[in-house]
Amino acid sequence: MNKVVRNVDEALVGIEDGMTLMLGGFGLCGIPENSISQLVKLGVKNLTCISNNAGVDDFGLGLLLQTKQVKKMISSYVGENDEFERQMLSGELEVDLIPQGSLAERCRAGGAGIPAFFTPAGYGTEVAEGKEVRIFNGKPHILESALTADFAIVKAWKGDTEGNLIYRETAMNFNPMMAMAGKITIAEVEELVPAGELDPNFIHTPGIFVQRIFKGEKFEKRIEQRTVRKRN
Amino acid sequence: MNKVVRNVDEALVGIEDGMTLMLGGFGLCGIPENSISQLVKLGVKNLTCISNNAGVDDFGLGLLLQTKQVKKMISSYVGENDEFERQMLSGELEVDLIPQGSLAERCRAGGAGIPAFFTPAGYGTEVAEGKEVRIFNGKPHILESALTADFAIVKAWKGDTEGNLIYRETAMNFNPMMAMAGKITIAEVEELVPAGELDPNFIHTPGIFVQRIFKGEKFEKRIEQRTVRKRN
Amino acid sequence: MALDKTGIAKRIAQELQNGWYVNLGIGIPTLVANYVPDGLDVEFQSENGILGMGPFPFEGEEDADLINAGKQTITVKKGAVFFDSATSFAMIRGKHVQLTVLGAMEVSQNGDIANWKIPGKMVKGMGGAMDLVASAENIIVAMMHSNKAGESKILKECTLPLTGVGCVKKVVTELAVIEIKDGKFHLLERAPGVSVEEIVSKTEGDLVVPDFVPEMVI
Amino acid sequence: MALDKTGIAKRIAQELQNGWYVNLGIGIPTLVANYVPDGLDVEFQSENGILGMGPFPFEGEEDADLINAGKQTITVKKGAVFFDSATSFAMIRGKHVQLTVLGAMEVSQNGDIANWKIPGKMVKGMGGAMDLVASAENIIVAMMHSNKAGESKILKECTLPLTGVGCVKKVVTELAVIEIKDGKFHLLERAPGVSVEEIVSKTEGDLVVPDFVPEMVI
Repeated sequence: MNKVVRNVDEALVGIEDGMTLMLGGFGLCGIPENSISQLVKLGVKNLTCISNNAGVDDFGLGLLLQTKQVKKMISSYVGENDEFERQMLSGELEVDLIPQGSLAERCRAGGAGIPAFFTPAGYGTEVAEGKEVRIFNGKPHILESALTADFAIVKAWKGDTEGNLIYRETAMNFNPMMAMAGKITIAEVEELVPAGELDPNFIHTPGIFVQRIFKGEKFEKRIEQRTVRKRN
Repeated sequence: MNKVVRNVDEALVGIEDGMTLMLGGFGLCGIPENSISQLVKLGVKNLTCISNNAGVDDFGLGLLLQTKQVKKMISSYVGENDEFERQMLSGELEVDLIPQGSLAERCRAGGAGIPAFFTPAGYGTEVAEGKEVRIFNGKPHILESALTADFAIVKAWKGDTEGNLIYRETAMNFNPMMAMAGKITIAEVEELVPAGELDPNFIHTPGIFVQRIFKGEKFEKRIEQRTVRKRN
Repeated sequence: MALDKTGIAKRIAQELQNGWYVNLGIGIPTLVANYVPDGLDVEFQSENGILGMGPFPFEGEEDADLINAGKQTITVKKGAVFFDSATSFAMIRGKHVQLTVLGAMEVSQNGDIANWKIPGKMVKGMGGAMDLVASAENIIVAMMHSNKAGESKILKECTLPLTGVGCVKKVVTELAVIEIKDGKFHLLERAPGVSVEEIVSKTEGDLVVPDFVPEMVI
Repeated sequence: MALDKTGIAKRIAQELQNGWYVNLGIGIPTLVANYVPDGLDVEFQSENGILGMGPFPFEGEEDADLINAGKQTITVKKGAVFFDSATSFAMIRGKHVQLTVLGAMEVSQNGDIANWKIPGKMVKGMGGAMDLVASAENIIVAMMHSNKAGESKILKECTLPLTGVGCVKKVVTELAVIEIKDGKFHLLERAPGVSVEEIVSKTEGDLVVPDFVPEMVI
């Protein structure tokens, strides 16, 4: 089933003001760079963005914050971003902070038709406020609900024309669960190959979860914390 | 972290009467053949076996039924097994039938520290009896609990010394979730390779879930329904 | 003339739409894969962990690791994917599969289905059927209009233990295509040469019959 | 003399046991990886999706796709595995990780920990910390005994918003190794040359001090 669209313009058709988007990535690693640039170009506003992080001031989701296109962020950690901080403290930006594991599981649940599940994470903290608590095996757990999005935008290493995706190293992170949880899922890939070229035993995201796929024009793949050791 | 044990005898040390075992496989595909033979040899009794199917009379879990080592089966489908039918109808064998998707998800939940989740499967049927019902998005769901086991026994295609596993084709099935849900997980593999030989991007079961791994002596890999087409 | 199993499969194949992922149950539903209309791009999912199923293998090329949910040896098409059972039911429960076709022992006019258990007889289990019917938005039942004892399987209420409630949208039998809507059966089409009277007489549930009932085109 | 950060990391490294999978938080905990005792086989898990982390890359060999949870470029050891975030937290929540080491702003004598939020200041988020502390059976906190204002961080009750309740088992600071048990702090070891009096004076919570408090051997 051919999912290929020609370019990022075609890929993002239908994204409108006020929609909820999921965006894959951890820090600046494995983020859909080309789609984020296109979102800036489109100028869609009042977005709710579900993403583990919020980028940095001049890269990643930080770009959408600069242009004030984001109404609400749903994330686990939003440091390293001055504009974010300013908007958050001034009340321009709503922020919903979620434990990282609960965020990942809630996205998976959304894609897997599990409306809610119990987790111990956050019990006894402000994260648990207003949530049902139940004891299992002598330990309190809180009920967390599924997350879904109008569009999920993920970044993969390679993809085929059927929308099957593989990720590289830790650039996988949130991308597979978000790919499952989008009403429409858009994948931008570094390399797009014909169906049959990827080994069917080793696909990370089966194409059934992906509605549109395109080869990204350019990947900067910026490094956030360059840590190295000296050669002897 | 070296998880290699020398053989099936060493791999199954500690399995005792009355324990709960998970066994991977779908039909006769991807079942831990060597470990099942060893269980027969060990003669451990009153086992509770969590396995999608129950094998056939003379292969797979059917072997453990012949020797009356199983007290209870937790499965989604148990056809193709006359001895099973006899024991079930005579009341010798307890059987807990679970929708296949709930079985898979309950095993995953057990391995993932999710004590319970809601699913629509089984609502309005006898499967829902005694279970909490709750409406999400206008649709009734039932609360299902996690499954775990004293030992999970899985079969993989290749494994490395760290316990990392890859499966082949549809022989994957229930093996990955069960590998997560065992207090002790034993993997039998067709090929055992040194750490570093498997591509870290394409591991199906990370070694953290596996406590013991060994190369199976012999794999019959019997076919249950041989369906073919004629060449023109 | 009443349809044979192949005819039922052919009629159901006409329901396929381009771009659909489809799960076919064991028996008649499996045959549907053989009659996909030309030019339609559909993919078949099997709940044991495969997307992109192909036809049976040539003799001598069977692979014990490659089976469908009916445990039959199969092949894969280009672009196929293998995955675990949890991911497979994530696809099903998460409504990523657009059509489910399965067999049934009974269907009721509010869309209930019974297809897994006959009290007093050997129970083999529900397999993936309960997950499929609870989640699929589009379920077609492929079955014979009556059971072996000659009793209608298209009922006001199911008498057997249920597999799912209010889920079936359409039934295709050897006699008719019937839609389920507003708590009633609606006769859409009749098999070539089969009379409306015969269908009515063999249907126990409330059947709405329009003035004109077209013949199926197989 | 009070330990430096390296000293704290070295002391915590002594807690490692053969065969353990370990999650190290950002800051001092990360340093623990540098002091694994010879002959011990431990694997480091990072919640962004990696098992089998190695040291930082050589200059020029950084890979943007290969980072740890602190977003630092890293390398992998033989036998490493990459996986998605849901699987990563399945490992953590499912208790497959034997030890979690993380920093804290406050720890209370019943094992509560606060390390993610200061009311009125910019909140960056809890990241994976709440999942880690809620599930880990063995949590060691690595931190300074007092905050920058000189106030004890080892308290009867936390004053900051909690990250988790009743979960911390051990605290290693620049002054002491303290166990949390039965709702109290228990002084196990003191840093070389640091007096019991200094530790007592800098500990706000109830501290049980045995007759003999050995010096750490670093």
